[in-house]
Amino acid sequence: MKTNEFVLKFANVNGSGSASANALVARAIFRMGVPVAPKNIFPSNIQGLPTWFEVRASARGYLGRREGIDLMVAMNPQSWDDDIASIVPGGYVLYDNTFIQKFERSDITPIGVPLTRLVNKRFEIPRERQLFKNVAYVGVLAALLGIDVGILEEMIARQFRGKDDAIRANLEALAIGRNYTLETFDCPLDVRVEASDAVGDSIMIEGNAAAGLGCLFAGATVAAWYPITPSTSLAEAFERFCSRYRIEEETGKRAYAIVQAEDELAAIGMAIGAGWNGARAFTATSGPGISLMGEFLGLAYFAEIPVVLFNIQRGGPSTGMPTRTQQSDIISCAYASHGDTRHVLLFPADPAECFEFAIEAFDLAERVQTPVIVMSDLDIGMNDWTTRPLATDPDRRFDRGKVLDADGLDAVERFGRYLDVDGDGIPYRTWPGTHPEKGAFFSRGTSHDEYAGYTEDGTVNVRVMERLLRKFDTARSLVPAPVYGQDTFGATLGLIHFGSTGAAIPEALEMLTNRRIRVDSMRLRSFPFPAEVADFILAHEKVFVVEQNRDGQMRSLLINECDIDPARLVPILIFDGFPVTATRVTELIAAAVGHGSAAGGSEAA
Amino acid sequence: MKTNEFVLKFANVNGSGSASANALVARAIFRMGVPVAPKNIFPSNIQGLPTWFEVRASARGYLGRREGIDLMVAMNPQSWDDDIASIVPGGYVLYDNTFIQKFERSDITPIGVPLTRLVNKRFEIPRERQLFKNVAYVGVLAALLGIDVGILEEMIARQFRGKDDAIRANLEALAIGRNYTLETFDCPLDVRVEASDAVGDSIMIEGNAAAGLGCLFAGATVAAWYPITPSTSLAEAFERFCSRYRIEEETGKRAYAIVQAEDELAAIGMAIGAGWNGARAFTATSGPGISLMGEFLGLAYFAEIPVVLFNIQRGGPSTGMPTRTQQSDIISCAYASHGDTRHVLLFPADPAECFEFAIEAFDLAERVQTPVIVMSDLDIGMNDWTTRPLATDPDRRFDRGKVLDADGLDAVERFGRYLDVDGDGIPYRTWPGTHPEKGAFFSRGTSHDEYAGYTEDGTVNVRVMERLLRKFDTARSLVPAPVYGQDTFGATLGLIHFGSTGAAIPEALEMLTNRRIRVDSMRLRSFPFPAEVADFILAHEKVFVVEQNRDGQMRSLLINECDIDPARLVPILIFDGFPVTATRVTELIAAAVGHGSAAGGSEAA
Amino acid sequence: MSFVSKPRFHHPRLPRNALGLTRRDYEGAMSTLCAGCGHDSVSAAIIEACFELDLPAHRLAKLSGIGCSSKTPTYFLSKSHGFNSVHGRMASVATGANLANRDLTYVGVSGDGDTASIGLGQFAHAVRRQVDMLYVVENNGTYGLTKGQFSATNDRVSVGRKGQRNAFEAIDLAVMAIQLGASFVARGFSGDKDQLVPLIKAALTHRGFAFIDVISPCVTFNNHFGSTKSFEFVRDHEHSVLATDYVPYHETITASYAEGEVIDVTLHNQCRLRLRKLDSDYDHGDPVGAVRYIMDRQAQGEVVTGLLYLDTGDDDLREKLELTSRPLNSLDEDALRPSPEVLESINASLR
Amino acid sequence: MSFVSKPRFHHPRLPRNALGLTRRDYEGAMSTLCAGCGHDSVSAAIIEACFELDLPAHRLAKLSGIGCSSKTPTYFLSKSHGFNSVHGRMASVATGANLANRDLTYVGVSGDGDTASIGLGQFAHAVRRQVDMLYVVENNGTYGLTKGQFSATNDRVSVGRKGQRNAFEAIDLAVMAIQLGASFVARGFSGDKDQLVPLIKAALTHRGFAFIDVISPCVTFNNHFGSTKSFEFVRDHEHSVLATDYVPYHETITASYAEGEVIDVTLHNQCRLRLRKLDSDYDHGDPVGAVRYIMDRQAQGEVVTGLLYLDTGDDDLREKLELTSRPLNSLDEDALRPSPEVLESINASLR
Ligand SMILES: Cc1ncc(C[n+]2csc(CCOP(=O)(O)OP(=O)(O)O)c2C)c(N)n1
Ligand SMILES: Cc1ncc(C[n+]2csc(CCOP(=O)(O)OP(=O)(O)O)c2C)c(N)n1
Ligand code: SF4
Ligand code: SF4
Ligand SMILES: [Mg+2]
Ligand SMILES: [Mg+2]
Repeated sequence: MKTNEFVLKFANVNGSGSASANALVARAIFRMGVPVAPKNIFPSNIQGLPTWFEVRASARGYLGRREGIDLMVAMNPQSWDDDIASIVPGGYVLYDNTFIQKFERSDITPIGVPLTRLVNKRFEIPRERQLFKNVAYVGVLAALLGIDVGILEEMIARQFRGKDDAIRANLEALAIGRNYTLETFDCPLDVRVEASDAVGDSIMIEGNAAAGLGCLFAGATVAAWYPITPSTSLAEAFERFCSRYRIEEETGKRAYAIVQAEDELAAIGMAIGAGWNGARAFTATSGPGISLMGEFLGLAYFAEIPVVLFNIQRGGPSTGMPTRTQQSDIISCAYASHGDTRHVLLFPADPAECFEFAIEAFDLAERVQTPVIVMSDLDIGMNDWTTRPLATDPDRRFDRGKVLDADGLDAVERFGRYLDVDGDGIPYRTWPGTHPEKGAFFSRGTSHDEYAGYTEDGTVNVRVMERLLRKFDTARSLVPAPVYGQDTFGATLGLIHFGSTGAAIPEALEMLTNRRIRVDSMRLRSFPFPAEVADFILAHEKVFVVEQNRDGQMRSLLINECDIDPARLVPILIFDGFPVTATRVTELIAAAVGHGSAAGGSEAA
Repeated sequence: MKTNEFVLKFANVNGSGSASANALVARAIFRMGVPVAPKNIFPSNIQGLPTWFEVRASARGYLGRREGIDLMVAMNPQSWDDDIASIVPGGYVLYDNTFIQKFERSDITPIGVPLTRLVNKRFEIPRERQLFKNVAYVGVLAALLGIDVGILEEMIARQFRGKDDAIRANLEALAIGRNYTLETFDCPLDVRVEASDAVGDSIMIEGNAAAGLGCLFAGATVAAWYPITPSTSLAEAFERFCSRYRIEEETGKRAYAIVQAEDELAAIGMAIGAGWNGARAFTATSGPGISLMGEFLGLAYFAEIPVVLFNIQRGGPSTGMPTRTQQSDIISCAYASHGDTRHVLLFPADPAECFEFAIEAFDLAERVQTPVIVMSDLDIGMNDWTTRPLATDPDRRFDRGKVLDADGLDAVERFGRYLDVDGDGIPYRTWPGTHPEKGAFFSRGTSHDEYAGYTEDGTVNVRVMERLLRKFDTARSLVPAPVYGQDTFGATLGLIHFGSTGAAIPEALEMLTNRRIRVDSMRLRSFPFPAEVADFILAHEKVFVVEQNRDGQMRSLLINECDIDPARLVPILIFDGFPVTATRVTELIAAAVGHGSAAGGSEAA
Repeated sequence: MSFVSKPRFHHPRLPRNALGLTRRDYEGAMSTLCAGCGHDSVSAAIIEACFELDLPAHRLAKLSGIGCSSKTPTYFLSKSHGFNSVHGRMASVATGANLANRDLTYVGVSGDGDTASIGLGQFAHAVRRQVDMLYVVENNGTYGLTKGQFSATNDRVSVGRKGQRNAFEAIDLAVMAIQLGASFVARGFSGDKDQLVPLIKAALTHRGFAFIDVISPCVTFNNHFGSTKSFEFVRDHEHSVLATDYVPYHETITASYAEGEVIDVTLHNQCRLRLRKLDSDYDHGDPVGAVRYIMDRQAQGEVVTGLLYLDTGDDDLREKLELTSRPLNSLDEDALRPSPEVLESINASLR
Repeated sequence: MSFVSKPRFHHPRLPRNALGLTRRDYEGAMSTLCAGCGHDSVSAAIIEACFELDLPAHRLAKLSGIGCSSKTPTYFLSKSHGFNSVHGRMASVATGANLANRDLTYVGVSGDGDTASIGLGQFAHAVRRQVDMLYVVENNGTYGLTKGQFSATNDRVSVGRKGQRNAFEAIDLAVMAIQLGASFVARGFSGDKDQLVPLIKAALTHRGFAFIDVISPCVTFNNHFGSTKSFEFVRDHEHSVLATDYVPYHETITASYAEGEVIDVTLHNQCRLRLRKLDSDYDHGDPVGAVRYIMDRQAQGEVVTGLLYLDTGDDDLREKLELTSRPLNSLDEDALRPSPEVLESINASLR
């Protein structure tokens, strides 16, 4: 019996309207109190290519991606063979038997429903026939899985509020599929949903939407961006939320400015200009955009201008796999731009953290006066996640950092934009227009002295560069600390992970424990690394660094920044573009431990 | 007595024509058989700011920059105080006593010559007065230092061949200074030049000119560039040499194409387009240009297109110190672009190597089908160096790598652009237009299979990405090997250096030996690191990594790529923008050794 | 090197060109664009033009940036080498390719996002340089591949997929090309094959930079060239069904009209595009006049199509650079490398 | 916040403006440009314009890219905040600054290299967006700071410092700005203060994108706006002396002429620049006419100066975006952050 523990997969053609129908199923399961993790696996085109939608339901809360499909909704002849092959023995395939009649695998149960025939009987227009076929299979699934049809009906009614015709037609389609199934098959299957309360007060949201909301709550007022998958929906979410919550009541005017820039160089340039001028500003991009922003990031680092950049990572290098997920911009973001530079990075692991870190990022950027890059990825950004509710402390004020107003300027003898007054490496700034006589300075990317004056004096420049290191060190104590999988360290083996990979880790740790491999885990949340990161590593003989790139980029960063012997850090690399699974992590670690080569055979007791 | 061992420094105002006059002095000393190292220290503007020109002469061949000026030619009142302060006790200052009369330091010898008065007596036009004042002090120096005036006269005559008026006027100015000095002072000083044969068959040339010549001899035909200091002179040198040696005799047409692009993105884009289409193509840039080229470098890496990039490094980050030298683009070039990428780097240490590595770079780029970045710097690129003669093997053919012509294509069953036929990770390519039926493929930055077809199959992409690693590993055995300062390793301490820093190392090693600190040295010449690099490190308890950046970027690369325990590698960082001096290197190493902290007190016997 | 192409086995009834090739020989991989996308019609027109011109496909190189439009080189001339480069930078790659081998024919395909936004600088400078190539912009006023944002060629009054208004001036790439000195500037409509094929043929045989701005409607994010009503209309109709990720199947829009005529084309979003085909007595040789004519007609709500400007007198980039007539990529050591004696004399001059 | 500036002690005889400030209060640091550089005259004109307009300097922000021209903001208005950004990207930085605080006056200074080459895309899009700013290009047809390469505004026939010919079409930035919808487009000459100061004043008070292309000769690498003879001339004369790094001291070139007049200005390289000042009856309101006029005169070898195009009707970027009248950078938590209840309702909607 696979009650509330299964993986459902839809194979469709993109542009057929399937994603909405599939999401409806995922949300309905969630509404029944079962944690779900939907993954939309879509091609880099608009219409006509194979696309998949996986829904993992797990009452235990194991929401990493999982191999082995329990029920396949096989709607795409193009990908049929692979789709059928991916079903676990004992699993099911739902298909449209209007067309397909015969079958190869005997260890799975085919469920043929004449979807096309049923739907075409009722609907005439081609567009409707296509769309209502999707809704019809939702009805079929409702029957097969035992989904509360009332929930589905309510969701449809909510979605089309005010359009009674649409509601009626959708409900009819739903019923067509459901009734046929209830009449024809023994329902529900052993793969099934039962109402539960395993989700608590969780919500379901995409990371990009959560980040956009975070920007709203962080008081971001200027957003400049250039479309690129998978970051586009972040800017669009911000725009959507602003148009709802940032309109001046009296005037109908906007308390926000969003510009679709002509490219990524302009996008970050605008954000920097706004940050320089005292607004909270951000941009969002992915892969190629990161490379294009390098020069400006160096300027913001050196001229010390706060700016927030969301990098929704995708498969690289180059244009790469634009609709697949990776964590492969770690090095290029940490050290973006020529010359000696380093940037503050945040690594959210789920949408709730996208929201929180968005807020954190603006505070940090202004507090430290430097770019802060939020390193999300396609998996978090564009998939709905079951995640804790979004929360902020309403009493927490924006931390605008060290900004002098006119009185503040009056109080200082001589204002020096780059003076380290407090010994923490962070100087004071002031915004243009603040004071008629004092505080005007000249921001520049050229070498400058403590008064922002141009200098070619190498020793002055060394002084400024060393202060920047001091400042970065201060950031170490301001960034979010890592979190641990256990209350205390007990094992000789450790595991470090970050970002979306985290979804698979609890399950992987359990699998490893089952194999008698005990591993402590730590989740990184920021760069620079707080001191406890090195402590964790040194407290373990070997530490696995799980990451979604080929080159072990986070491992490099750890070695380099913590001065750690590389021999301690064992790379666990998964970079095929799909969210990692607990099985794969477990296998790689077990292999490393078992073969004793990389991990030195230090299997824990 | 400081015969053939001294530092001469000129303090001028830029735009006054002084650099040409100063270079004349340096070249004359060189012509007398004494190795010289001139350093032009110029501001980032065109006219009116302080500029310096240092000339170190060293019969022993120690040509790193050296602190402590033996003879200062102090022609700039703006910088007077600092200039006077930089003279060693017992040194000299030459100045124009038309204006300056009094003096503070008693431990140096002032040599006042009424340059302005003398020159203005003879010349009328302001322009001539300024320029011939420069020539006049050359004459003064000829007398003071004992420079063979015949050499100077010959150089002037050569320079103005065909312009008898100019020759006559220059010689007159030279004589005005020289005669006055011979009459007034006891010449030569103890700081002096004596004819020698210490230069052997050496030549004097700037690195950028040598690299431009290298491109000529390497058969580069397409150059696209955008002006930026200090790389501009490389492209200009290439143009100059091409206009002399690449004109088709019969037609007067050019066997080369040089385009001043609209920016760096376009420059590298053009080079990549030409490389794709079978021409040897390159671009040259510095700092900000490197950041702007990131996206295209990732494309060339992933689509496997040969291209050569000269990075003439300058002071970063951002616009930084554009007229100062650094080695601070190591990380940003090694891992340029988002996603998993790594690039072949070459590190020339002097102009002769700029020439050789230019040739090497084109062979490597085509052999490995990837970008090759030649990491020069302002010091090498824009200063004249005493260097061994430029040499090539006339029998060596261009290595165009694995390129199939029409017959080659006919011979293969099915051409796969990205197939690893030979197991070395390097596939075969073919140029557009080669064969009417076979070999056409689609180059792309998106994920692709072995036949260059677009794919979103993650496992195929992993296969391609892993082959790229294999290819990079092949490159390890193709790149120039490191060179050693000693024939055998004997010390427990090692020192790694690369690029222009090398000029100071022999002297630093001698100074260290004098302090009873024995150090073996190795000069890196390439990335990926050949296996012997790790061997060298492991053969020593501690290894100092001397580099001109704040963050120890080469050290990071070594740790990361050789899996070396960071504790072994001690950073020696000098990044004030001036070429490093042996004294500074020695002091930092001695401090590290002496205090025992960083270097673990392992002073060698 | 010279090649005689070896014709493959063909259905005997397919018409053949002077090279003995059929249209099929000029086809590419199957398109993955949306059904009815204007870009596919442009690909078809390119295929037709190359067939009619008897071009040996392997002597043509096709380059592009990133976007739905930039994907299309995969869908025509599979015997030509292609280069799908990076977003907005095709022009520089094509320039370099051009210099490396002067003997091939170069076709660049771009989108309005690819050219008028991120690629504007490279476009303008390729024009100035007179790079010898055909540069096609498949202009749909939107960012197709990233799902329907406004592009810089989008009409000022348009209303987008999500109901936003476009408040910004549209960039007319044809006007810009004329201004910057392109020697061949035309505008076509993807649905008007009768006009487009001859334009492409003329451009392919032109020496210098030939630009064709092809109005090529996006059937999925069709928010260009529209009245302010267009989106509202679509939305009202789409709300009746469930999906936001549904792309309806569309027929390709076609149009056929004579020189000097004006026609209204109805787009998928039900709004109209008014096209004016240039008269036969239009003066192609007057850049100022051309710009004025385009702008005047634009003010009347008309989009002028046809060959807008032609100058056959200017040098192309290879001539401006005085390149040898031999392709640079064909030169070997003997042609390129000075002798050892030259190197010795250089050394000597540096002593 | 509002400030009353506290006048410093001044020589009593210096004239004061309505704020009680003298010209000195509008000066900047000492220039490090070459003696006689046209750019210094533009700085002087900006100082004069701000003085005459009684602008409080601290309410003005000055932005630039990289180049000799881009250095100049250091040399005027030392009480204004300045931002010397990166090469060719000033426009985007200014756009962002503009959005952050709608209440300041923005002056961007750029060079022809900075704007017409690397910065062309950003320039064009800032124009389209109608960013409310004065954008000055100090146009010398060359890359001053990197020592004299041709820029894209360089006349096609020119001969460069090293004797190369420029074979490429010049970009006329004023024409381009008009075409792209700038609402204020003018051309001035650095040496003609009488014309330049009023143009700057008008531009500073204009709402929307105001562009001034200022012909500003580079005295050191003076290879622009020249006849084919110019460089030869210089070279012949310079060979008589030693230096290649010598920058002769030059006097600033000035010119004074009346509306409708044409004058020839002799540049440092001895070649002539023919300027035509617009007649008082010129129609500023006709973009097509303006372009035609400029191009026609250009064909006659004349550079037209004056206010070429003016449109006071268009919305600026802040209006297009419907921004609140309060500067965005002045808004606090209360204005920007929805209530906890809103967040709770959002959470609820996601369950
Ligand atoms: C540097 C970079 N930025 C953004 C993107 C994302 N992107 C892909 S295609 C595209 C726009 C395509 O628009 P257009 O050129 O008009 O082509 P269309 O799809 O409309 O034919 C964008 C923004 C990218 N691939 N690279
Ligand atoms: C990205 C980048 N590329 C190149 C440079 C080098 N650079 C500095 S100024 C300049 C050109 C300046 O020309 P222009 O804008 O016309 O200014 P001018 O000096 O003539 O006033 C260049 C290419 C740079 N600083 N940054
Ligand atoms: S989204 Fe638009 S442009 Fe792209 S393929 Fe579909 S119809 Fe064509
Ligand atoms: S080089 Fe030219 S532009 Fe630069 S400061 Fe000198 S005169 Fe002016
Ligand atoms: Mg488009
Ligand atoms: Mg200029």
